[in-house]
Amino acid sequence: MSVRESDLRATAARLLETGSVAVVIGYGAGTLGRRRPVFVRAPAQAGELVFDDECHQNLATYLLKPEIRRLGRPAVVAIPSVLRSLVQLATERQLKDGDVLALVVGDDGVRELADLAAVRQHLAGLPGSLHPAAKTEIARLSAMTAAERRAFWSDELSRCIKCYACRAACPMCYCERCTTECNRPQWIPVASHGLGTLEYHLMRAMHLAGRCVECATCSRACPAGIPVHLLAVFAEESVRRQFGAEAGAAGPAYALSSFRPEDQEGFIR
Amino acid sequence: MIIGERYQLAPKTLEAIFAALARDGVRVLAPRRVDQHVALLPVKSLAEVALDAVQASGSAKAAVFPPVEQLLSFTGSGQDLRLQDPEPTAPPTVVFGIRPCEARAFKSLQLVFDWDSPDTLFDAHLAMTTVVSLGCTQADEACFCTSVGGGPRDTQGSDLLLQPLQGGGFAADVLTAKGQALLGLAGELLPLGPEGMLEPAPEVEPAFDAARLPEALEAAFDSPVWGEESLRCLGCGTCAFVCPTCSCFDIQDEKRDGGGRRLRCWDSCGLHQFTLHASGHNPRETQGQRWRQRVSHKFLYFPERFSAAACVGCGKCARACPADMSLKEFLRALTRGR
Amino acid sequence: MSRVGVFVCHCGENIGGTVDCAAVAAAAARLPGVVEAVDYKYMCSDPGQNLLKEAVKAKRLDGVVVAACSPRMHEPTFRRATEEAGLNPYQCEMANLREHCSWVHLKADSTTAKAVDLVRLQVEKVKRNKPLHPIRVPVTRRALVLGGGIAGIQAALDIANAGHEVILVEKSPSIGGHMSQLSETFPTLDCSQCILTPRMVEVARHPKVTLYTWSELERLEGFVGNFKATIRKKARKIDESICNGCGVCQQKCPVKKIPDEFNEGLSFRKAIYVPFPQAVPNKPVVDVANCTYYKTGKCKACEKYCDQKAIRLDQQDELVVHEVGAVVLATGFRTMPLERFPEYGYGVFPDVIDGLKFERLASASGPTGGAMKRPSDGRTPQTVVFIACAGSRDAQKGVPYCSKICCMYTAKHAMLYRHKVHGGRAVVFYMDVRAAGKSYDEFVRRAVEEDGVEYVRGRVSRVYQEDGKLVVKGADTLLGGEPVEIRADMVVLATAVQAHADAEPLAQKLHVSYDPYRFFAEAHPKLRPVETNTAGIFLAGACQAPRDIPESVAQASGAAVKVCGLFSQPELCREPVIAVVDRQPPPVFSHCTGCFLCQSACPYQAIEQEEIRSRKGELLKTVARVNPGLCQGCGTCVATCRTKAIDLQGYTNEQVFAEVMSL
Amino acid sequence: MSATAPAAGPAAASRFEPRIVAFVCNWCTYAGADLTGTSRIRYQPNVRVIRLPCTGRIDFMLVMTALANGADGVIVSGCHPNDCHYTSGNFHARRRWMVFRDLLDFAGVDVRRVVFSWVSAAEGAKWAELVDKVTDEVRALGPYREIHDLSGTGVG
Repeated sequence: MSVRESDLRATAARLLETGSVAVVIGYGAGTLGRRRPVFVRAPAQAGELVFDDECHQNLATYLLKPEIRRLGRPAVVAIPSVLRSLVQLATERQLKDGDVLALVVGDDGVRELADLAAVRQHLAGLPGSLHPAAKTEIARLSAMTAAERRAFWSDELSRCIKCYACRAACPMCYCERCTTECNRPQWIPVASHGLGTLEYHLMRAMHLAGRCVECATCSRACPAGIPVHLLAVFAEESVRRQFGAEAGAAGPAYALSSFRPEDQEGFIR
Repeated sequence: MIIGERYQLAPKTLEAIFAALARDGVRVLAPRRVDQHVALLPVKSLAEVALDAVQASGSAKAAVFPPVEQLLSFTGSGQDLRLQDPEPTAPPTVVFGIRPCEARAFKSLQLVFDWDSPDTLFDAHLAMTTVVSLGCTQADEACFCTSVGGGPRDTQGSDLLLQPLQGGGFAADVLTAKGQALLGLAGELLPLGPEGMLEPAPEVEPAFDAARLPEALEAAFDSPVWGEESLRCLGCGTCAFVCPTCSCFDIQDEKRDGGGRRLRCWDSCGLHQFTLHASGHNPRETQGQRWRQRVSHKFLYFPERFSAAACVGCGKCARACPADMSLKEFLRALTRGR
Repeated sequence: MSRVGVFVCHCGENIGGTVDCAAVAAAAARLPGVVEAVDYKYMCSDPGQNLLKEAVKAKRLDGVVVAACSPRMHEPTFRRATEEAGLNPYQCEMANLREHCSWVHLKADSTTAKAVDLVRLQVEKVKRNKPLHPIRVPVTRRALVLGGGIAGIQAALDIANAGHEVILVEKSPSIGGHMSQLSETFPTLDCSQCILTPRMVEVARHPKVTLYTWSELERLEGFVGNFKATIRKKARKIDESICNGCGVCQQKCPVKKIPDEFNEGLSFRKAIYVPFPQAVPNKPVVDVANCTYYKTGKCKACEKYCDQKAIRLDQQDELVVHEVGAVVLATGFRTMPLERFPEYGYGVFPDVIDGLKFERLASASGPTGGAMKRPSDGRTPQTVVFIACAGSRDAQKGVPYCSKICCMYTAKHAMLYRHKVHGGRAVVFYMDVRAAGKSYDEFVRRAVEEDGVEYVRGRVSRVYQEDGKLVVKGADTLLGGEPVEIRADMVVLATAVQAHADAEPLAQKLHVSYDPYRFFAEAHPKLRPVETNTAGIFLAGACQAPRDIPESVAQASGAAVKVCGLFSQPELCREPVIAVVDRQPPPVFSHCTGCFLCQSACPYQAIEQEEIRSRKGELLKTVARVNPGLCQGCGTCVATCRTKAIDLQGYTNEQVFAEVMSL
Repeated sequence: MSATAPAAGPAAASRFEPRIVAFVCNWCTYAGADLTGTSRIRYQPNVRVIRLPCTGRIDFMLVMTALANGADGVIVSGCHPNDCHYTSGNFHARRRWMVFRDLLDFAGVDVRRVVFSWVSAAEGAKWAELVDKVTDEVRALGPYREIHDLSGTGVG
């Protein structure tokens, strides 16, 4: 057990002891050498918590689930993408400031971020972009011809069975009714055929543009190993590239419901 | 070659069979590596097959029960509407290199699709499909075939069972006429002599006593354990989509000006919308209720109707689950009376 | 199943000449849901409209498609006809076979084919139309006028005389605004006070007008016809109802040396004061910042000597709330502070003054009683230089725009000076003389030709002092930039007109847009000059752009008419093409997730929060609601909504989707 | 798409006639297209106009839907910046297109077939030019099978 882990367990136990939180959402040991989300509700349970480099899943997703909300005030073990999620979810009024206690586990111990100000301040010290690997892959694809990209995506998406694991795992896909479930009109075919999958993934990426926290939890959740996160991260990047860094997720305003008269494009005739 | 006999199959010969299949334009689905990921995909040669993978993600059921299948089409609209049934012409298919556990699932699917009136589309696919399973030489934490009546060398549902031989090549057990025909593509083969030693099969410890499950499930219906254990469940449909035995589907009509079609699409009881009523009411409101339905259906309701569990212990659901929900682990705990 | 009627118009040869209308009708008849399809020479003619009406009744139609000209031409016509036939007018759509088809394509099968497509498109739409009903919002027939200058006064009077109540709010102790500071006014040279004071009194006495001076708008809520204005009455420290304006308090106040704002600091006032003799109301206000009592806790001289016992030194600010249906913004302007122009020596040399100071010097009611005495030593200046465009048309250090009134008042100043100091020399440095306006140019000519004012075309580079004289250095661009130097006794700067420093926060308070110079923006520069983009809020006077008195008054009357127009009906009636957020039965309540990302997409601040509560009153969900009074129906929010919870009546997702799928 | 396919005279009967769907705002481009009509300026008959109040109303999914449903090209057009009847609808739309077009391109959708433009109520001639140009460009590109046939792929 690492020092970080022992600190985390101690902190969790204390928080539950004092009753300042009702549940600590963190990572525990899972099967096949994986980490799984655990919901620690008693100090004695704190030993279940683990923290290491295998902890990838964005736990912010759980904060909005009714089953979890019923448990009471949560603390959440927060990797950077979780922190960005907290800010963005607050901007979208899904969380109130102070609703959640964020636990940032570092070698210097566990930092407790009780409100958004603290979260923002901590984020300010982190690199803006959370997914460099995605950036290089995006660069590789962007270098292709449109036809090559089309081929790439139709091959990848041909494996999509529309299980919606990407959506379910995504902290920003919290809508009770997704566009895919609208049937008057049926915007997107339900079937997982070529059109149904392409339209679904384009729609999702577009709806994440300016909101995506770049955790890549969506593609990790995909049972078919499709790099769906590239679409969302690309859209997010597109927003920042064209409207400025502050236009991205966790920024002050949602880029697609704000504008600058001097926004520059090169394609409108 | 005789049904019930075991033959020696050299890699070369197997390659020849693949070549023959390719020549005849037979669709071959087999575990194939894409990046770090092994999925069941069309292959053209033996070289493409990931023989070393414990399990491919995705389900072989796609061969007989496609994720999207056209049930009928129509043209015209208003007064002059014309319906058309699709001809049940399924492509000749070989499912190669799936594990014995998954092969067993074809029987379970047949139970559902043909229990009252036979499903002509499904049957057509099944008739055209030859299942070549590959005996296991390794197992992982998710495997529990032995807990649900299967095993690393089980033959049920397979037309041909291949087992790796020490020093290369395979032992091929011919189980059905289809298997016989497939092996025939290679010309005459020698029966496997005593010198042919099989690679040892893995030990798959039984995780629970399936016999105790119905009773345990009955007892646990109102238990908080369902909600408790599904807290981390994200409510996606993955488990059912990758499950070789899950057979739920959703009917979708796609209309276009001048016509349209009716499709059968995979569905999953893990999804909130699965039981959502038009009124907005949902009889399975919580993830706990959905988890309970999934487990009870496989080990209580299905056995009640078909006297067989709707689970082959392949562990695909657990491997695919983004939140690491483990059926095996859950059932073990349940039968240990918690 | 729908029962749609399709009516294909030949429009004489206009459509019939290019499109095979009979074929179009025949094709339409085969479309699912179409029970009647005919073609006719002129659908818009009476017989044509009757044809439609008869069919609606006879065939029990629930949808009508008129395939004719552009809906921008005849949609109202056919919707009326549809309504007269007993169907909801919004069950009628038009296919544009003329402007978009027959007039732009040759006679060909492809043209007829296109016509059929256009009809099919509208048939698919109209099948999904829902009856819509005009939006009615009640109107509070009471207006709020912000600003008690001439524009505000004029607007208030016009509205009040039309019989509507007016709340007039002025932030200073008296109404009158800049006009009350002026001596004479161009181009007639009649005395400003003489024409303004009666209006001030009239508005204050008007039974329909409630006047709040020494007050400011705290906040404005609501929407057109239904605003709620909260006004802060700053504490005057006297009881206005008792005070009779005798002025004893002012005499007795010991604090003497406070620069007088009304006289632009050319004289002093007391710590309790009435800004000027003709002030309305003629009631003093205590200058808390300078009053001894508030500094030391002692004095109260005013209280002691007031025989009305009207002094209330413990009086606090008060908030009053009024429901109003419309707002007129008439908050006026300020002149540009000249610190940024050290070369003119303003603030350094006492005899370099700005236009308003000169107005006070020239005014009979001013500190010098109208005698031309310069600030420094009270001597009569023998040479006066007037510098136009001090800050105007100067993109570098001032403002790029023309302040419009300076050319005229500079001419007036030079004239007034010459009238008062007959031997004196008046020199005007200018860039151009812009005297567009009724008898304006004649006025400037008079200054030059009759009153001998010298006009030098050129900019002043610098003003400095040298043995008691102000040396003005410039160049005469008409003489090829030949240097000019004038030794003056006084320099008057025509300072630029600017928006008030607090114009921006006020605009944001009212949700009206404003230009880069913080002047309030009109809805349309040409066709809607007195309206803002926020329904129910109007503009008058120099808060919109530099204006002179006649323009301000005209615009004020224009704004007043707009307000009266608004007040002329009992309720506002608007096109029902607005966005709505869906409501669902429990447990869903609404598909809106309450992310409110749509809010900033709305140009009209029409999206509000609505709390859905259980019978017990506990909060179940906070969702968006579109205020039908504010929504103008652009649909930007609809395209922004991820859950498709917002839809636009008349252009619903189902309708538009069906149109696309029909092609 | 509709049963009746346009064909510009018997001579060009064999020529491929693209289907163009145009989403336009009511106040500028629709009015502009009306002006094209009143000015009797001719253009190719391949375009089908869908009228919306404002470009701000145009959901990006409509563009996908049009292409998937058989359109070979799409035109999206509204008021020039600062001319929007609703003051800022076109500004919001512009941002949406800037990202969506990017994304389409990244996903390998042929963005040459999706044309955005500003056509004011006074630009009747511009509308005609635009439609002709886009029609010719898309005709050169040929039918957009890749997208039209998508709903067929992956159906067992």
